[in-house]
Amino acid sequence: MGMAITSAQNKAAVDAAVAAVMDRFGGTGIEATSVEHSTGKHASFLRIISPPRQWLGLAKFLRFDLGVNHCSMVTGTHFPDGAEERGWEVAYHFMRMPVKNQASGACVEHDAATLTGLEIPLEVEIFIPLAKGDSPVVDSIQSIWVGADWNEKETWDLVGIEFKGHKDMMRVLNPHDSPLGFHPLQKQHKLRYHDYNEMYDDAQGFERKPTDSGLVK
Amino acid sequence: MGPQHPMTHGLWTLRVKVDGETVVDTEPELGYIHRGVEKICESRDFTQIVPYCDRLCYASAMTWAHSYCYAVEDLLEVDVPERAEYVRLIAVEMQRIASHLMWLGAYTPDVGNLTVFVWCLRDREMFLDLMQELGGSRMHYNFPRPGGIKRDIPPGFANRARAKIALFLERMKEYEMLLDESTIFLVRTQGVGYAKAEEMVNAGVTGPNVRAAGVNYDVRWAHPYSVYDEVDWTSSVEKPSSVKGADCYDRYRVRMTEMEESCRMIIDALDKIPGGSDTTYQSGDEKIIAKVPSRAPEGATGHHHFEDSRGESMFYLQGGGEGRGKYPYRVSIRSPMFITIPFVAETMIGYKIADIPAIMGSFDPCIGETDR
Amino acid sequence: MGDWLRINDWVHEGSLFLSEKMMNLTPWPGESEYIGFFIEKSILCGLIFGGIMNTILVILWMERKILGRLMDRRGAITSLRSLWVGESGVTAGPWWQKVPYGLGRPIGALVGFLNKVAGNRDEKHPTVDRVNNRSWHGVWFLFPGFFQNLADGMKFMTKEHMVPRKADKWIYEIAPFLIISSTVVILGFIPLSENFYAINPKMSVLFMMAVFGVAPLGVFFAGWSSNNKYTLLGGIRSAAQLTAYEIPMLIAVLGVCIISGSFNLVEVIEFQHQSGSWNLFLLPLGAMIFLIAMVAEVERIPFDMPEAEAELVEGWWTEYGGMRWGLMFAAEYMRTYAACFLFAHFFLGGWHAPFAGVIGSIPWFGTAYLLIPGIIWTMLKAWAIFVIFAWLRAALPRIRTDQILEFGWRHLLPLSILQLVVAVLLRLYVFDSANMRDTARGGFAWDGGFGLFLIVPIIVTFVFSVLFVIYSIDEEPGDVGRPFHAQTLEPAGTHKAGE
Amino acid sequence: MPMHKHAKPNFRNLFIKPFWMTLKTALRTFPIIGKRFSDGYHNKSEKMLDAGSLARVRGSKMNNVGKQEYSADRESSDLVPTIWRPVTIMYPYERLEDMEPWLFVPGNYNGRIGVIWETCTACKLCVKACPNDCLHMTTELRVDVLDGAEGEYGGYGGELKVGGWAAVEVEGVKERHLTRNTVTAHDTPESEYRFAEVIDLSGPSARVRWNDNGYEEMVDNGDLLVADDQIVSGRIDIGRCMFCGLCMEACSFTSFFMSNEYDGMSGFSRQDLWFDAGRTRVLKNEHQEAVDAVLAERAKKEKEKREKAKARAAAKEAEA
Repeated sequence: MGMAITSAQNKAAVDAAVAAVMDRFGGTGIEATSVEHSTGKHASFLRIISPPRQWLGLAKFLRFDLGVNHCSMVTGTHFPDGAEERGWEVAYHFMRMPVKNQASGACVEHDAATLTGLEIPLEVEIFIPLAKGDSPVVDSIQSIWVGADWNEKETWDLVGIEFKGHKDMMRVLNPHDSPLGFHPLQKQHKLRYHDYNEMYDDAQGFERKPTDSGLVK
Repeated sequence: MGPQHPMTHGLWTLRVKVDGETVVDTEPELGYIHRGVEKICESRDFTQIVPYCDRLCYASAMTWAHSYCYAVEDLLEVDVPERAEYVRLIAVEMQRIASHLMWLGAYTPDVGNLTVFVWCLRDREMFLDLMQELGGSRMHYNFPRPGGIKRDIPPGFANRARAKIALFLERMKEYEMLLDESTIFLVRTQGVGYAKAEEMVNAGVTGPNVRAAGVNYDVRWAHPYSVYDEVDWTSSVEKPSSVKGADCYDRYRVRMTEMEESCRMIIDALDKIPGGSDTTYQSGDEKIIAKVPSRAPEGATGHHHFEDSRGESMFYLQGGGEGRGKYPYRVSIRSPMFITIPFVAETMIGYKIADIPAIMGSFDPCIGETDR
Repeated sequence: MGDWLRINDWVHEGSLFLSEKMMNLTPWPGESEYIGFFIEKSILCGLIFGGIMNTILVILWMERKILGRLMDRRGAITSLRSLWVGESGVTAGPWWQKVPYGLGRPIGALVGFLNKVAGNRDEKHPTVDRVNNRSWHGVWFLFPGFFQNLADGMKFMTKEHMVPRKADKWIYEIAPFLIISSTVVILGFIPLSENFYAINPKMSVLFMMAVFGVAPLGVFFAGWSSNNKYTLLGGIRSAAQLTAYEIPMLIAVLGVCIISGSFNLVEVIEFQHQSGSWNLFLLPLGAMIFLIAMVAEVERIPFDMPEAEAELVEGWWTEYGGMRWGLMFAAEYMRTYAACFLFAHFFLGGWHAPFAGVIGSIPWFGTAYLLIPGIIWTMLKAWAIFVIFAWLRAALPRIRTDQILEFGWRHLLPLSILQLVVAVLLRLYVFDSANMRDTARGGFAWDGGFGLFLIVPIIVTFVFSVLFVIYSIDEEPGDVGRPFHAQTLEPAGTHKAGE
Repeated sequence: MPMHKHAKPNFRNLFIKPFWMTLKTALRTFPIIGKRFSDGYHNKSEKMLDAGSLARVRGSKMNNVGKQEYSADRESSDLVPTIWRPVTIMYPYERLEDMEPWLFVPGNYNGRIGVIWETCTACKLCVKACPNDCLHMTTELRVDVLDGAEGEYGGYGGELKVGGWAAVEVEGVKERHLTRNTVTAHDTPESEYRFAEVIDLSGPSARVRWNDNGYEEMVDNGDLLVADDQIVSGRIDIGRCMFCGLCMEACSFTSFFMSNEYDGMSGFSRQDLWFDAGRTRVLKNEHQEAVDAVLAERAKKEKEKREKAKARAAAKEAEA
């Protein structure tokens, strides 16, 4: 039998985390809830919706008090048709891993059934809605999780959300000489579709290229 | 070094500053094969995205498609039939073996031995063949579907899988004889490329690379999904050789044991699969695929952490895209290697030029998923 | 014994005869000796170089086939005939008909015969049919792939010659020729048989080793002049490595020369015949050192750091293309081949048949055995050594630069001095030159019965075999610890496991 | 956690172990010597073939695979019997489907696209399913096999009319199709029909203008088949196709499938990879079964319909 975290453990950990967050940040606009996955084992995870003002404090609390040590992903979404206060949204996914540096020749073999408290792996999802506008800004957590560094670079590169306090921000996936303000995952950029005729008239694309050069569609 | 360089295992550049033979500073440069998969997915419906996810990583197509499918099931609120979960487990673990074999095959030429490369590709062929039986193609299988699987295991598959795994387990001993018991391989990999567990986790490195540092952490038990709690396996951990963390040899060992564990899992899953491994259900049978709504409402989100061959992969999906939710509004992909490569680049500082391929290779880079 | 195939003598007499006849027709009959010398050397050089260059094909083919087996795959079995498939998959057809004067007809007949006998031509399969002219290519008895390198060479010839813009053009052009010419010169000193060599100076061993050391200079030139970081690193690595391994190799060779009492290669071989025992059994340590150092000298795995393809792409020859690259490649294999010959000559008794004394004394069979020409034995021994080279390549990974140098300076050098001492002792107290005499039966080890001369090699071989076995079984069973580290951040030797 | 016994980097491991391992591998490639080093697992023939694949393989032309012993990593080949373990299939002399037939079960392998255009209803499900937009529906001039079918419950038929299209079956094409190698063919198969425009229908022989050469000719009415230029057809850009098989799954009829062939999809330009209906269609010899099935289905429906109508009429009569 493969070992696994039981749903009771999972539930307890998430509930404890919800209580801790609400205890610390209750009344600041931060909402923490316990949400169930809607498939598979229906495991619970911690979902926090936080205003951008509170984000850095919340992040430090998560990292140093709740032991959330792994920044899995940073994602931005552009909602051009959304509400005024939610024109952009940054989604963070964190994990708590019971990981400690090992002495030489030693290894931790967690017995999943005996894990308690802060040792139980925890999934965290955090949404930070940002107001509509051309320059969405959110605080960088690069200094708290090193793993957020390149995630934030990617989010800025593709979605265009700025991270305040991020050192060494640069293009990672787009070409380094992409024009300023070009972020392909923003919704005003539509996928260019080579329709049937275009494709068949100029299969090799020779005629398209000169007109395309220098243009960003 | 790069973008065309044997060390890169793909297409990226590592700017290296050297002092004689010693590496002083490094800087990775990615994005050479950025295809915009996330943008493309915004105009494809949920089934059409699956073949694109296959193409995220050519060495580990099956796991990426599954990673997507679990996330989209979370979005669409679908429960997968149990038999489908078992078949998925078998497929994913086979892909893990194939991917690790590809890694080993790419890694040993990095330290100078071409023999193991040829052997690995020879044995990988067995598993590619098995997955071809499932998916119908050799590399990009398009096998899982939101809600289940495309088709059931074909007749005779279980026999062949057992025979091939029995042979492969014997072959593992040969690899160990040629590598673990070869002094030159040991001196090339031991004591090189130390990485500590906590630093790795903080930097976002996951999967076998963290387990090599002596920490038993695996998404498969920590955030259980599929039927990993029902089959017989233990996650493979390596004792690090030093307080400085795991070296290249540890990472090599952890992947070797992981392959053995995957073999165990497949055999066990073939025994325990509900309905038996000899029966074959028709495609579209409710035993292997559940009914799935084709639209996701606006505001719905789905995500799923998944243990890929290279670490924790994740898809984050938002519903309510074009076509009244027929397409996802936003697809976001977490690639384990995208975060790992900058970390590895820093790890290399202080070692020799000859260690660059040895260290980089030991983290198993895959640029297809990195650049997306 | 004596080699009945006295090629040198025949060529000598023939050319003298020829030149005398020729010069008698001219006003300067007295000069015939010089002209004869010129003719003789030209013919001999042609024979020797031609023989060795052509048998390099065997080396390359052997390597591919052996590696194929060791790596559990088939080697390439395409051959020169793959060139006959033209553009767009169109077969060139019976090209031999286009050869003027019907000279190609035998080829046509041969191809027709092979297609008929061994081909698997299948009209139903156009893809097979398209390449039908070589449908027999996989037949084992035709040595599939033997001429692949010839085909490769032809391809190199047709390739463009490119010089990088910022390269140092003169040196860039000179370097390959420096390498290849110095390599070819070595071949001139290698006797293929007792009476078959291009030149045999008194100090041929010294001269050969000196010439062997010129190529690294060319390597360094090539690496520097290409103006590329990889080539530069490769060149520097090559220089460091070759220096480190040249010294133990020279000392190992010195040991051989001391025990033989001569710097002449022919006399070194004659000593092995006279003493009745190969140097391999007298100086096993020297043989080992020589082999390892030679692998490093010719830059093959596990010592191929200068052209480590994982990090330096192709090392010092990255920038070369076309036939210049082909020449370097050929030079590398020529050096390897020369190394095989040298090992055979220094340690395996050269052209003398193994156990000539024992087997030779068998009536009938022994006589026939001794009639096998020395050239064949030389070739067989060299090829056998090459098998080890190829085997090394399949079995071992590459060592890092610092480890290579450390191994060379700290292990090989002391060991080579040890073996020098052994050689001196053996020469002083056992193999005294006063005892030397040549007999048909293979030297005095056999003549002297079970005397000292027979016992010494047996004892030495036994001692080294025992050492070998002891070193081979010293692993503690059940040891799961990690005993060894090659930590590069700290000075070698200061790091302890588990800290 | 069982751990591998780490070896020491000592003399033994410097040379002996790796040398011995590679030597063992090399010796195994020779059958006679190799048996001694096989460790009890090598070349052990396993039950790799199920009955279905075995039956399928027996008809293979290239290799006598029925006699071959199969092992986990395909260990024998007819081409070079002296060597064990052809890890590489010597394509085109050997083909993978002969060595490992179970990989190429019809319907399970995503090979070259094949369409039975005769049964296609132009529902465009496949076009919608294609993630890459490489399928395009068009129309073409063809004989309508379904509607032109004869028999009591045959198709609605079309009628020859002036200005319309007609076709004449070309002799010998079907026989040539029988010998055509669909596995490796890179060209469009020969058309079974010769098409013509109908100019005059007044006599027993019709006057038609051939499409291929433009000449007018008198043809016996009985030889003419009805053709139409508005029949559904499709174009596939196989250069864009990623062989995901979603189109095949989307097809709710028996028209669209992916064949087992992986040859015949190469060309020298991208235009060569635009397959029109001629390249993808399934030849008559093979599609007739599917067409018959559809016809039978239609006939059944038609029969039921007529019976119902009859019954209704009878009921009405009875009422009246």
